[in-house]
Amino acid sequence: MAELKDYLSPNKPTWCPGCGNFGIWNALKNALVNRNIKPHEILIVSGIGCGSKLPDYTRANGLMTLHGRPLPAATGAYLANHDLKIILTHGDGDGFSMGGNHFIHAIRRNIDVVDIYQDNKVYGLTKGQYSPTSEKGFVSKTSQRGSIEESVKPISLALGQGATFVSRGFAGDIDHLVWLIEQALDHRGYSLVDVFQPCVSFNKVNTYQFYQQRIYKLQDEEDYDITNRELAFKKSLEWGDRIPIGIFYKEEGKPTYADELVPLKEKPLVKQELGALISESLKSEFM
Amino acid sequence: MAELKDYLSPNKPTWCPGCGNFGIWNALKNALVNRNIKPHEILIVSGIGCGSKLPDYTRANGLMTLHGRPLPAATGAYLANHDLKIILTHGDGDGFSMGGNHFIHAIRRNIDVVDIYQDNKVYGLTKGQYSPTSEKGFVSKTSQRGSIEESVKPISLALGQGATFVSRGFAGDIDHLVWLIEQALDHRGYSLVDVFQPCVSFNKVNTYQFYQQRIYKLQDEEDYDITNRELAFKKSLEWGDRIPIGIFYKEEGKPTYADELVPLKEKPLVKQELGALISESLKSEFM
Amino acid sequence: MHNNELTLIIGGDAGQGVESSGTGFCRALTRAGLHVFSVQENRSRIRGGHNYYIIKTSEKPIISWDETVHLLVALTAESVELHAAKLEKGGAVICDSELGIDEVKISDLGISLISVPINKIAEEHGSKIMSNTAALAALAGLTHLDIQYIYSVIETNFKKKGAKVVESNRKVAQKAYDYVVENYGHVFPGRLNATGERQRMIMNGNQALSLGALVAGCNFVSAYPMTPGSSIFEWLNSHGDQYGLIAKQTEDEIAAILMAIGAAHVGARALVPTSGGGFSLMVEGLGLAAMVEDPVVIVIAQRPGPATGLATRSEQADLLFAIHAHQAEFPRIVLAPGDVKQCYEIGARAMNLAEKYQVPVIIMTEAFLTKSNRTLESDEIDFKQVKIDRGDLLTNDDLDGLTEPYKRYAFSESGISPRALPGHPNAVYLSTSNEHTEFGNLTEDAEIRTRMHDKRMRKLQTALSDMAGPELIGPESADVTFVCWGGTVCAVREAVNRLNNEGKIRANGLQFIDLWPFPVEKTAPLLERSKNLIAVEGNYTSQLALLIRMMTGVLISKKILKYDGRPISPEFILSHLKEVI
Amino acid sequence: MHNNELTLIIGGDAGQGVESSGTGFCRALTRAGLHVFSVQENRSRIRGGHNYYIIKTSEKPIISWDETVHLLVALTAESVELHAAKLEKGGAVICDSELGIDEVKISDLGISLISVPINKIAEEHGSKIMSNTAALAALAGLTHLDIQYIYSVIETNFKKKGAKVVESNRKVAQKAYDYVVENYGHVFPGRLNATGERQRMIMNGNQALSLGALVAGCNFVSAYPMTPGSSIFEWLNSHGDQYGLIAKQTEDEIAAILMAIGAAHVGARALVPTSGGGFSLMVEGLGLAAMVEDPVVIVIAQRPGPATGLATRSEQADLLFAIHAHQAEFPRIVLAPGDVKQCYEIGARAMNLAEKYQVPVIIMTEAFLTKSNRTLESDEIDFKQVKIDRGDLLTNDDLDGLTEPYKRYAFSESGISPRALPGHPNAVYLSTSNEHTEFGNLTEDAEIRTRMHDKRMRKLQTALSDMAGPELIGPESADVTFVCWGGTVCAVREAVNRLNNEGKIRANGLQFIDLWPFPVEKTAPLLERSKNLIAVEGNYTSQLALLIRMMTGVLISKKILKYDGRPISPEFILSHLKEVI
Ligand SMILES: Cc1ncc(C[n+]2csc(CCOP(=O)(O)OP(=O)(O)O)c2C)c(N)n1
Ligand SMILES: Cc1ncc(C[n+]2csc(CCOP(=O)(O)OP(=O)(O)O)c2C)c(N)n1
Ligand code: SF4
Ligand code: SF4
Ligand SMILES: [Mg+2]
Ligand SMILES: [Mg+2]
Repeated sequence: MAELKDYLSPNKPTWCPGCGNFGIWNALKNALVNRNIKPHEILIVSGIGCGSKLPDYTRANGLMTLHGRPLPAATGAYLANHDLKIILTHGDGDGFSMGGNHFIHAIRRNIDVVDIYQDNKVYGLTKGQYSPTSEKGFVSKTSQRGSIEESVKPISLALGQGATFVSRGFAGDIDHLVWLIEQALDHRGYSLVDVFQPCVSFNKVNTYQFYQQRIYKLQDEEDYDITNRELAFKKSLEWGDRIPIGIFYKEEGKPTYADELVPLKEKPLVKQELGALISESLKSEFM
Repeated sequence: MAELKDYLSPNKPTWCPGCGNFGIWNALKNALVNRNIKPHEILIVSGIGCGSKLPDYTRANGLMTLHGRPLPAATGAYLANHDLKIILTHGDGDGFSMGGNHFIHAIRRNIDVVDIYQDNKVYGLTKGQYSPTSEKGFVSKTSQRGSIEESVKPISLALGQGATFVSRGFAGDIDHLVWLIEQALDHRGYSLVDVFQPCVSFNKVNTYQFYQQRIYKLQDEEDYDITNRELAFKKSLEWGDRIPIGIFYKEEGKPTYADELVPLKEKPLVKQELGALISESLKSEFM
Repeated sequence: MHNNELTLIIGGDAGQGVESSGTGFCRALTRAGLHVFSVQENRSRIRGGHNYYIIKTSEKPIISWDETVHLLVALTAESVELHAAKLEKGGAVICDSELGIDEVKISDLGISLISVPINKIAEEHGSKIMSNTAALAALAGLTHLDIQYIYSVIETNFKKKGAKVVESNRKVAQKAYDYVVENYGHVFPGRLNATGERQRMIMNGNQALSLGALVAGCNFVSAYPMTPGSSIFEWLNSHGDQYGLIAKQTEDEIAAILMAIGAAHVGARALVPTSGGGFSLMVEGLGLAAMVEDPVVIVIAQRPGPATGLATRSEQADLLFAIHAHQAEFPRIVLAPGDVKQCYEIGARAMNLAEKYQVPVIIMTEAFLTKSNRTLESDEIDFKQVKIDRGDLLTNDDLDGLTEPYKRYAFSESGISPRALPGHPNAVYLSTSNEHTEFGNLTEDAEIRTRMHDKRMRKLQTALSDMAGPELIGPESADVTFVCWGGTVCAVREAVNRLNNEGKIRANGLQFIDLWPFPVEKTAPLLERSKNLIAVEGNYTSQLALLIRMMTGVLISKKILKYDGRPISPEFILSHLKEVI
Repeated sequence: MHNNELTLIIGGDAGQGVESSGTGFCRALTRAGLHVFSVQENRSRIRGGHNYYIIKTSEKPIISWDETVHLLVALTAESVELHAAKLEKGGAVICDSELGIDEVKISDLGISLISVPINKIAEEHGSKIMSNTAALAALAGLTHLDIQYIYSVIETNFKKKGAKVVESNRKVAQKAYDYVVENYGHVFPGRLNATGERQRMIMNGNQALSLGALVAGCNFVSAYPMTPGSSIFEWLNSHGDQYGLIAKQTEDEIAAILMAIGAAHVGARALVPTSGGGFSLMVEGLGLAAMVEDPVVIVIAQRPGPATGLATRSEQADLLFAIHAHQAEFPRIVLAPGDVKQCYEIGARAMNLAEKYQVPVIIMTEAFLTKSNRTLESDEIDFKQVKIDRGDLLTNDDLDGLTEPYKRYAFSESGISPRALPGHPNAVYLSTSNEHTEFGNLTEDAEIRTRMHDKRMRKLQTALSDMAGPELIGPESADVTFVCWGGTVCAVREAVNRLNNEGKIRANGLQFIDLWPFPVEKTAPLLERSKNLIAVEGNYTSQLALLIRMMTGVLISKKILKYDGRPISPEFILSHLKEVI
């Protein structure tokens, strides 16, 4: 059985006291333990940013890539060894600004990974510029009169692009987040977990309190149907006094990318012997 | 008055006979003339691909950038001189694969450009690989068993991201396309015109006939409401026997990016004298 | 014009099948036991615009194309205009009677017009689309190449389309062949007689490179299409299912290299083919590979730039970029094959070097070489000679026996640290693009940084043992020494031969294949003993000469350079030689 | 320790205000008429982790920081541990009494402990957040710096927050000042007396660079945040509305350079600040700028790599990358300022050079320089001296008078073609990343390609007239010559001074500011007359030395190199000098 202490690293987080990343970090570890997944069975892939430092504080296989690039790296790792459970943790800048293109394309490939966004609606590590998910009007170092761009809408985009698991969590509600990540781990296919993560140093708008006053859980709504993409889209546009969290949409049974690849029919690529299939007949096509 | 011959270039198109790009090219020129816009008043920005060669055949200011990069170049040109009417023409590979990130971000900035996609659902210039908008199952040089990726959904994505003008045309229906481009030219803000463009050399699925048998016009539907984003989203998912074209969604009155920039209150940036505002007082902040 | 020794051009519009005709004829010649060397020139468009295919054939192995042409198969009138004047006296132009070429003009050039109702024959006996078949058969008829070889290529190319298609094509071929034999049987002096020699292979540079990589265990390729690199991806893509390789077309080149790194990180042997523009986008990822010490092989198929430049043409101007790409400093290996066989060898070797040194390896090729065909003896390509060397990769047994905590980035004298793949409970570790400790965790410590940087950089020194000095072309000592790299070597070899045969100027050459880490010690003596160094390169600034000066101090001030998008021919070298010496 | 001549360190955790305290004290000293030179060391995190700020001050202009430290303001116990031992005898450590530092240990080091109830004073007389103010005042008290200068900085920093905040801070300052004067008035021998000299400016490298660009008409800046380049964007961003400049934060660095090109294409003066990793992503765009001949200025603020490396530290290892980035060949200009004043000058000069030659200009700076403050005489920065030169830009009148069709890319001897901005009916034209004709239309013609490539490349030759040779530091002839570039020049200047003052070894230096096109003719004689060349660089491979060898053949085999992320100090040079000579 996996235990929490398996994930214990000698390196202590350097996040600011009170940072929402602590909640996400704990929720992730708990969800993994609850699903009996061990550190050597996973690969946590991250980018660059405050949240992306998570693998440094977690005893597990980790790959901290470049700002914005965890998704293609994770895709490569997944294609080459789909026995590994692949989890991504990265920021809103990383994921939706620098990495926005990979986001769209990962969805359409339905790669089997859990993609967790530490969405603090600001650039933390570079000290407080507005981010793609900053609300319009957000005042920051580089938007001194307030941002004049519509914020990126990860949930709506994922729905529009056909994602099979679309969800949102809150770093201040760990129980719910643990549950959400468990669901994502259980899902076969690309699983989006966009997590509202308060940044106590640079985002004085989207605080714990801000969310506590507004969020409600979709799964608490009696008539919510997580298999209805249009309904989910409608909910995804909701922002203001009431903000939904939970699973917006889920589609089961759709093949994952690896399911459809002939060379992976038997076993993961890296478990196949290199060069074993080479034969002289290869020459004949050149004759 | 602008005339068609103003746009006449000595360089003849090198597109394959029957290519859908001829239709788009003619529709664009006609729409410009109908709106009395002259070649020196516009800047056509393109990327790299068959469709992106359009500026080479058109007597107008043109900037052929890199594969996937016309949008940020157009954004820069727009910010520096918003008196120029800026029109983009580029392919589906250019726009939704290489340039996918810029697409999302151009929308959220509501830059005032007309963005025309020559969407042939294949890579033309590189000779027939599947493209991001190729349907799942599309057989090509690099998807010999049929593509296993969900196609990119430009209309759904644009709607999800809050675009203010979202439309689709067909290169085989020039009258409709002229009308559509005119509407896009009239619109203040980012205007998406995704055009189905048959590629006679490499796409034997999405042919003129394919579209002729399936498309219908949203504006012919009695109860269609172009101000309803959710309805538009629903229509955007429609694909199969019936495929809608026309204006999916339109939102008026939203400020464009340039509207909100203080330095542009009086006139375009490039019409302001360089260095005119520099004064000794700049030094005092360093004292 | 000797028998079995001639050069021909097939010219026509894009979309007319110049490429498939050329390739088909190359194959027919190969099957007839002849040697072949071919070159292609294409425009960057799908239909229309002049393309051509040069095929040189001989009973003896051929080391280069050249500008002497005997025969032209012209699919358009433009093609006649562009090429007819280049033909040797006694040569011939084959074209469709419909083109209405002026016979007088042609015979004024001292060559014959072979007017064949190509389209008509195709339409009458098959369909219009078979006119390529007719043209090839006409070519065979004129040169007396046994029609069996045309039939055999028809069989290979069309059998997937069914017996009827094969049959019609044969018919068309036969009619065209007979027509030419009947009407022009003795007009053209050149003959292509089957030699009955043992079977050879024919392939182009990109096929050879792909094959080499595949044989060396490449099982992952990720790419975004870009001419002239795409055909590597396409070849591997079409062989993936059979040979257990995953070929992923990506959203852009950034994703291509990142996917390769991700795959390599967990143990795949990954290849990323591209061209200079795509490589520009991979520059950031390149440094990531170096920092996490994951092995990836990148192919830069060069074309003229900057930017989009001339998308389908050839150039050799990305060398210094490849060596210096990415901020800061790290070890990498840069190799440049110069002919088809070297493409195969380096395709294989690169896969091993990348894993042995846990570094990115860059292979430089160029448009010319990517699509230039050459015949190879079957035993020149010996799959069994390729040994897969995974370097210091810990096995499951090694990992089971680990007693100490595993240090992925252990300081070591060679710079190479024993590598575990993620998945074993005894070797759970982190890799990061940040500077890190031996365990892979983040650090900002000045001393660890210095030691870790030293460790990485030491690999350059260690790898030098695997880097060969330049290959000598011709005699050890000579009056002039051509210094070259990449596909230009073909022309240099031929120029050296011709000069030495002529005897007035004794020539040799040095071809640099292993370019980085630069084999200073193995190079300097060779340069020093040369009297007259001349850089021959397909670029403007003579990048190899600059590199040599940077690394050895030797100044090569004489240069033969070309940067118009077309490859360097032996004639180009010889005619410019006078200007520089 | 002379009066008005001392070096102090402020050290503490990230988030404790080390940076604002340091900057505040620099400003106070400047207002007191003293000269200042400062250096910062930060970790890549938001809170916690040790940061420090070194301030050297003097009555005379200061050319470098150095490692001699007299005073430490320690905001944490860690800071005492890390720095106390570096202090000169007679020095002092100021810290909060609460830290519980062992006085005996400190006095054993021959220095005094100045224990001040910093937090307590702040809390009692203002609020906890004002402890930085208290610490600065304590520092002023100990060094007898007139408290008016602290008050004046408080006024500047807090006036936006209202009179009450200013008042409380003053109160806190006064209490802390008095406490130190009373309890430790005569413990520390160093004094900082106001000189009453005329007002100077104080700014860091990035501010100076931004200011230079702004004064030279920069009106467009596009960037994605990346340390240590971001502060250029941030400074310009906060001045945009007032000075008519658009500062666009982009989705990534690819967009940043493309937007700049788009803006430049229609006539803006565009700047793109970044760091090496961001520049890696701009490589493809760089070549586009060159091909369409649009002027853009890029700043690479260097930090250690590869990849993410040490995000907040300093290195000088991107030089060869900057010179060779992008496939193929094209003209570019590369400049590297070495001190704050040069940052200003080059910020301005680059804007002109880009437009004059219609090429991309790259400015290389480095983390050290970006945040190093220096006092400047007010007349060292003369806005009026900056003349905006738009090069061969056609005016509306020129265009009205055009009789011939406009050729945007006209062949010209200088390589520069007269440029029209899009918008005039007489100059409707195309620009493309493909090879093109004089009109800008696509061509694959070999001859036009060659001529167009020649035209572009000729700009390198033309631009040489604007490239200066290296700057001489010290006497014309010497026993050793330090060869350097970038911020390392500060330490080199100081080392040269010290050596020449000592008199045993006569030293001088050469600082390369204009790096590409490399001023060979202006450089070679200077190198040749030097007896003992020593490269001093903040990198592993001695990139400037490699460049020099490539361009001149001169081998610099002696090297003093550092690549641990920290800048080179004069002491580092002097101590390593023995090893190399
Ligand atoms: C190519 C590149 N550009 C810029 C950076 C600098 N950078 C590091 S983290 C970061 C943004 C962090 O924001 P986000 O991704 O939201 O993560 P957070 O710190 O908020 O968790 C940036 C811009 C980089 N590392 N690489
Ligand atoms: C960075 C980069 N990668 C790849 C290419 C090669 N390339 C040129 S056009 C093209 C795709 C064309 O497809 P699309 O954009 O759909 O345009 P189409 O030709 O179909 O009109 C590609 C991959 C390139 N020019 N630049
Ligand atoms: S800056 Fe924000 S996101 Fe980063 S560690 Fe601090 S609180 Fe967390
Ligand atoms: S390949 Fe397709 S898109 Fe390109 S010109 Fe031909 S028909 Fe048009
Ligand atoms: Mg963030
Ligand atoms: Mg397309």
